[in-house]
Amino acid sequence: MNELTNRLKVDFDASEITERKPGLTTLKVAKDKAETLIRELRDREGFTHLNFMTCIDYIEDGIFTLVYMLHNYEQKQTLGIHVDIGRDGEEMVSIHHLWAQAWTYQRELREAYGIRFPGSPRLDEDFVLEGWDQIPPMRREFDTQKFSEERFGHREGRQSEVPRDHMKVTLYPNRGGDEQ
Amino acid sequence: MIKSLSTEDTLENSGLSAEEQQLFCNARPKAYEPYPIKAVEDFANWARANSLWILAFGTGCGAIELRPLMTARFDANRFGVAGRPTPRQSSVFVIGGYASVKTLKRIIRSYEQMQGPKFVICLGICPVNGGMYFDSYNTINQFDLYLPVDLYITGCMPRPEVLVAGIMELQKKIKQGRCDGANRYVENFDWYKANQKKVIKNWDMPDYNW
Amino acid sequence: MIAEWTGKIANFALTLLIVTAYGLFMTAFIERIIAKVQGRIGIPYWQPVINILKNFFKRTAVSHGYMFYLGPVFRIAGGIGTLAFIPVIYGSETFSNFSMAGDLFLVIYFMFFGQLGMALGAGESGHPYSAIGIARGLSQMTAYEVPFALAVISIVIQYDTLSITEIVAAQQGGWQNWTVFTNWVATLAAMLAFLGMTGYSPFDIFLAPQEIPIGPPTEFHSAYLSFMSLNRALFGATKLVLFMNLFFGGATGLIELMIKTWLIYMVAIVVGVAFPRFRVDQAIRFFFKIPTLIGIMSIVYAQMMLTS
Amino acid sequence: MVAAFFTDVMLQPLGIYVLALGAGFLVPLFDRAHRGSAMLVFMGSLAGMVAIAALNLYAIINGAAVIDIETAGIAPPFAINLRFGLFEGGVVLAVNIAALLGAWHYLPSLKQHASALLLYLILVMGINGMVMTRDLFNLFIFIEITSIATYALIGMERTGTVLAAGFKYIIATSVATAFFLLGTIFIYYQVGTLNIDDIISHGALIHGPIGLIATLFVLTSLLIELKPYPANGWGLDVYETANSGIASLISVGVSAGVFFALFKLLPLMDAYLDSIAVVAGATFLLSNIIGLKQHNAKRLLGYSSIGQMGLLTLALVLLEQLDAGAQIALVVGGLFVNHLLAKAGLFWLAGIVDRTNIKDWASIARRPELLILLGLMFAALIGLPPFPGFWAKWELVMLLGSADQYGWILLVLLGSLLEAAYLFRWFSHARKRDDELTEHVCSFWQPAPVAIAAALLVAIGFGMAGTMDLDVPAMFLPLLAGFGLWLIDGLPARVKQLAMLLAVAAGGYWLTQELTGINQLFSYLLVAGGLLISIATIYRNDVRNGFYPLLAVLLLSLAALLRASTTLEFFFSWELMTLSSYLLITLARAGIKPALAYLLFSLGSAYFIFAGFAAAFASTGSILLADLGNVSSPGLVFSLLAAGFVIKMGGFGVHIWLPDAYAEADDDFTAMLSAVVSKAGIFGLVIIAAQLGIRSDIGLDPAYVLGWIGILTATFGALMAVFQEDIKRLVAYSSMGQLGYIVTGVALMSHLGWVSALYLTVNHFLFKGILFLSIAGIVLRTNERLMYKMGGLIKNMPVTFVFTMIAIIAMSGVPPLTGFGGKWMLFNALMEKGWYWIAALAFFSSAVAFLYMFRLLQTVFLGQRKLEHAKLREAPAILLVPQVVMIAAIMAISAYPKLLLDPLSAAINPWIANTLVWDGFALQTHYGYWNAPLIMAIVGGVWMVPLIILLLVSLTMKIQKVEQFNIVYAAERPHRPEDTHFAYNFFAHYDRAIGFLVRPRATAFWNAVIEWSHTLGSSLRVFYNGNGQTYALFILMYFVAMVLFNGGLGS
Repeated sequence: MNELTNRLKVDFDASEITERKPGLTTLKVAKDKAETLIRELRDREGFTHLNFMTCIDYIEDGIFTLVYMLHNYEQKQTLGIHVDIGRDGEEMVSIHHLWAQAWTYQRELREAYGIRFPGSPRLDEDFVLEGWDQIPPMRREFDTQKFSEERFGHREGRQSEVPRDHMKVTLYPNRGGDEQ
Repeated sequence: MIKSLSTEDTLENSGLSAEEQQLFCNARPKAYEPYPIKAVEDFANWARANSLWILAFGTGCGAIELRPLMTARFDANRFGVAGRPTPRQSSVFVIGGYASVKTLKRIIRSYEQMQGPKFVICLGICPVNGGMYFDSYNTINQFDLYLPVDLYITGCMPRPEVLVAGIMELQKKIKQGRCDGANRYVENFDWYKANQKKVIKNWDMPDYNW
Repeated sequence: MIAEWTGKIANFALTLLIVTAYGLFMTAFIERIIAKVQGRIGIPYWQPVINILKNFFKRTAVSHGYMFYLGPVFRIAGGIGTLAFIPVIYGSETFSNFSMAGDLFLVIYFMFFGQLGMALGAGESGHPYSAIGIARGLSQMTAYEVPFALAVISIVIQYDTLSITEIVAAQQGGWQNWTVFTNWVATLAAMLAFLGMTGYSPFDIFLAPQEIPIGPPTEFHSAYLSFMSLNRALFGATKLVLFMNLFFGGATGLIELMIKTWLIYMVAIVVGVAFPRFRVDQAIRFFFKIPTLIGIMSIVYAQMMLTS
Repeated sequence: MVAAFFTDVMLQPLGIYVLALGAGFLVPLFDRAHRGSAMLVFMGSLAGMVAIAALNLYAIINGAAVIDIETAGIAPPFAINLRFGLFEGGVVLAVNIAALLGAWHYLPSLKQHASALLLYLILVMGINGMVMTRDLFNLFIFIEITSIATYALIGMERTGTVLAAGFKYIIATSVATAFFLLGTIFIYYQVGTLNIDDIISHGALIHGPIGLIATLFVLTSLLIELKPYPANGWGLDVYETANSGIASLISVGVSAGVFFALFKLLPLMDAYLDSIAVVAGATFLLSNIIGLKQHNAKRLLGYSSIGQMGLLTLALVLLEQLDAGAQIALVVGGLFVNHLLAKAGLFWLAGIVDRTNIKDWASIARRPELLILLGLMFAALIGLPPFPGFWAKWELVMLLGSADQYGWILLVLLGSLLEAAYLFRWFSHARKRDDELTEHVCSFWQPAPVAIAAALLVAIGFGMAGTMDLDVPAMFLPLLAGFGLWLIDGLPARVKQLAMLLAVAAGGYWLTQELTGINQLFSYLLVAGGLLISIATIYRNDVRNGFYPLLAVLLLSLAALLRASTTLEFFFSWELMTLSSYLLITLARAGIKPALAYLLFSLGSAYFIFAGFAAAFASTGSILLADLGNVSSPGLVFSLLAAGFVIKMGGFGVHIWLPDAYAEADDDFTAMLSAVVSKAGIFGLVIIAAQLGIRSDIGLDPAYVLGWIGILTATFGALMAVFQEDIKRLVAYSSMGQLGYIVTGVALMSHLGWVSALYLTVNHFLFKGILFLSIAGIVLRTNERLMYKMGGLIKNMPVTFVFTMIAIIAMSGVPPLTGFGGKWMLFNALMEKGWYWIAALAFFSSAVAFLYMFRLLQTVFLGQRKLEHAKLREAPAILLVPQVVMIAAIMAISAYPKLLLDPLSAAINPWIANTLVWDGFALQTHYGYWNAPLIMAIVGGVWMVPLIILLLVSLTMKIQKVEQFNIVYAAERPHRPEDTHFAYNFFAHYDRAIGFLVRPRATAFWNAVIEWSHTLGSSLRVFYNGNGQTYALFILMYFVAMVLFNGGLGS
């Protein structure tokens, strides 16, 4: 694995190579090298399986981190590729030509975060949110509770507790006030 | 008897293109009166109560609680409960917990395709007040805004025993002639429709799914 | 003349009532047996009746057109008519129905009457699943008709008649005269065809509750469905009576009728609970192989019987 | 003096020579003065020749003595010795008429050179000489004159290929005439005279090797001139390249001369008749096989021409062997005139149209007059009625049959079929409307010679009919009616329709009024039924050129068929029916190709029937249909005739023409084809079954085979119908399947079997008529034939739906409608006969039938309606009217079948004793019983009671009428009718299970037959390498082969 990551470091300027646990390594790569890197991993290094694709919203840094999770069955290794893209309408290269199922993930990412993958099939079709008329809901500037109350209403008599506080009161009354 | 429509009975079906409007029926639903003879109505209600056909449409996590109902342990067949794969023939709709907006649209369509008298059981807390999904962007909080509910079984998740108890409760209610959800829906049709359309933004069905 | 026919009609109404009730009862009875096998209690005995009543008590319905409306009428007319042409109990004037109108051939062809009308009704509903279900059902029907036809020809050769009454008469005088013992080959072929005819597993693909919600009747509900449920009970019992008459010596009394038909029905049930479902093309191929072969043998067997 | 010269010389046969030579002398003179006057002289002299020949022939027919002429008072060979008898007169007249008309056609080219006019005259004179001369040496001279004149005429057109062809021609004919001269010398050496009559009377003097060589020289020479296969490449090249005027004269004139020379010398050739027959037969068959591969119009005509000459020679030789006497004149004369006029006309047409490749003949698709002429000529060549060829072939085959020459019959019929294949393929090309091709332009008068030839053909055909044992007015009524209607074809559609209906009604009534028994039954079905269905044709009011006349011909020829009392009348009407239905199919947009297959199979069927009649005639010496039963070999006759009728009905294995023809014909005509025309085959089958199957102890075998063929037809027809997407093809296959039951019913040869067959026939007429007329309405409204493109039409066409449904129930055999009775009787009859396996298959196929019946109703009327069909209207009332009548008939027969069964039984009783036992309303058989009125009542009752209950229950409910998308759709909504309508590949699973049974094997087989015959054709062409030397070598080798074949020098 080290051998591979070292090579990736040289060839693709991969950075932040971290072994999270045995068999799971993550690394970060620049956006313009990501597709080549993934293709290389799939075709040459035996990472034939795309576990999933997802996205993390770092609103503070103004970036989305896309995560491509690849798996090598022979070595039982999982490799997470992190790619940073800008939050504001930046596009990403589609990988549906590498794994046909990727278009589903990309469609979902388009719906939930507003990231566009030019060329990805059926990208603009509704996935879960039929007729969605707000900003993409997984972006952190979207206030779900406010939206929920406005649109779905609030049943009178319902009380919401903060789970941590509520547990302190109901489950562990003796330890009330313990700051640790 | 088969009736032809007069214009005031019709719905706009504005969610449909002009081309599609001719493909869907645009009649308003109509309420039905009880049979004029009380004995007949009581007998009919007894029959209805003892032949509850549940629509085989698992709408949320609670759908998993419906399966054991038919097994040897609970054997809901004893109470005349059976599953039915088509809404045309079903009389009971069990809402299995949370309902996302996308599912709600299908629930409404299926409910409207069931023939009256028809009954709705809400399973779990989510249809009541949103439950743990109270702040979700995609899950409704109060199911009775959208469809008339005859019986709530709360809990997260209620076990099959409770479901059996709920069914027996429903039977009791039916026999008493108090399950008139279908008529309530018809009578407050515009209110229900407005609520439904408030959350379902891509309304591409007819206003009433005959 | 009028009195005679009124009497006949009254007698037939009585037979119809008994056979329908028996069919409904047996449906429940079999359901309960299956439930017992699965360790359950099962439905109450009157559950099929309640279901039918419940559907009659529905207050709303939709109609897709006049053929849709008439479909169930055709269906149950097929069932009643089929029964009308079969003598139910041997030697009983009351239960001989209108069997003087036609013979076995009439009965076999009249079975299609209801199926055709029903298929047209289901077709007008516009539901693709209905059409798929019918396409499958009809295909399967052509397949099981082959061993059945061969078996029928075999017993027609054997008894030298097409009249059901005479076929039953020829089997009187002891169990050893029953077709099942005198011409077991034909009976075997016919019973294999019977499996397909009842529509139980492994030949229930045309109803296919999971894949194409219950096939042809998908759109039927309310009173339409009541008619069809009634017919299912009636027609099922009628087919049993026919098989009993042709292969199992007929019946001289109601009790004998019930025992025999129940036993015949159990064949389908036992096979049904034990075997998974065939795909349609598999079912067709099945019927064209072993059962057809047995059917062919049955004719040879009957001819040998004649010459010996 | 002048007058005396005129009567003594000019009006005598010799006047022909005088005219030719005189005109030959005058034409250049006049040409110098004025070109037009030269033409006048030229044409005048040709007309004069015709007139002389006609006058003399007329005189001879009226009993004048045969004219013998010896010129200049000196005995031959130094002078010309001529004879003008009956045969000579006929041939001379025909040749001169052809020459005159040919000159008319050829005139534009002839005008170029005065010498061409001269040559033409000399050529004609030469031919006349060849015919009339009675001197062997003179014959040689005339042959040389014609050869040289022909060569010179060919050479008038100075293009490379023409000159090459002409050169090959002169080489070949020189060699041939050299043979002739040698032969003449040897004969003179042995006999000492050159007078043919003397030679013949001293035939015994020709003996030994020299005699053999001498006769073979003469014979080979004449045969070579007739262009036998394979030594005929030189002739073909000339046909292909020469001007159509000269080619026509070579084909008909020169060949006629040579042929007549052969006829004259035939008494010398007694020993070689067999080899001549072989040569001629081979030439006929092989030329026609090679013709299959040919696309060059004139070369194709060349093949046909050579083939026809082969047939003529064959007929002459065979009949000579049989000592047929007077019939030789009829057969050979008929064939000769037929070939002469038709072939000449075709060559002229080829000249007018001037398209080398027959595929380019589409340019005349919009010229009906040219098309009609082309079709008439083709029909004449094939020997279809009423042309002379028909009568001649009939006599020929009958004579051959009576001499047990079945091999030759086979050869003649096979060759004719092959000829029909390529000629009508050509016709198909010409019929095909191709907008890209430029339309052919020709003046109005240009086709006139062809038209005159056609008129002469018809007239002679009519004249020949008079000599046959035939009910001429009845047989020609269809043609007359058709001709009359054709004359008013320019009137508005409504008038034409009315006129057609009146003509058919009146003519049909007149033709069939006196019929009894089975014929009467069929007359109701075919004439009254045909009339009923033709009412539906009113639904179209477009021009439909030719449709109504042809329909009248078809229906009236069916009526005439029923009336036929002799096999000749039967065959005449049968061929007329075939031809008219073929032409009717070609009228449809895409009908041309399937029509060709239809025609070929129909002709094949006709030829089987023909052969069967010949075999019957051979046995009984009578052509009365009523005497069919007396034949001594009933098995053979029955098999041949049954094969013919089964092909016509689309039996198993020979059905491939049926679906295409039914599908592509006009929609209303398909109804006619299926409901009415197919019944002609059943009629024939019933007739022969009645005559042969019952009367003579035919043995079970052919009938049993027929029973199997019938049931296999039923089974596979049903199976194939299941997998069709095209509605008309589906019903076409269904039609095939239903006819299969009828064949089986007839094959049973029992009373019940026949009753069931006739009952099913009536039933088939009723439901197929309804179905195809319904389909006509559907296709009219939707403009679609593919079922998956329709759907949900019950909303728009409820009446059509109900009618179709009733028709389908009547077809399916579900009680209480008519189909059940037929199935029940058939099943009972099968069981009584002990045909258990057939009974089982009948059961199976009627179950399979449910599949396609349901599919038809489901995919067209039920399911989802397409958006574009939302506004469709019900089928036009005029289409529904005949259906109402037929529905009423179905209902009446269903409720009270005795209505139909009694007449059926009465019609059958004369043949087989009645076995129908009636017990009140119930029909009883050995096995079972069937009480139709009671069944109807019970079914009505059990249907009405639930309906009333449902109506009552409906009162307690609110029932909403919904639209097509209001369906349960797994909680989704349908988006398009197209993807919600389950229709395409409806029985995919069935196909997966037993589809292997219905892969198109028969089609593959027939395609292979086509492939083989084309390959054979091209391999037989190997001799034609275009090299003159090779051709000359072939001629020499041909002679050698003839010598060796006839015993060689040693004998």
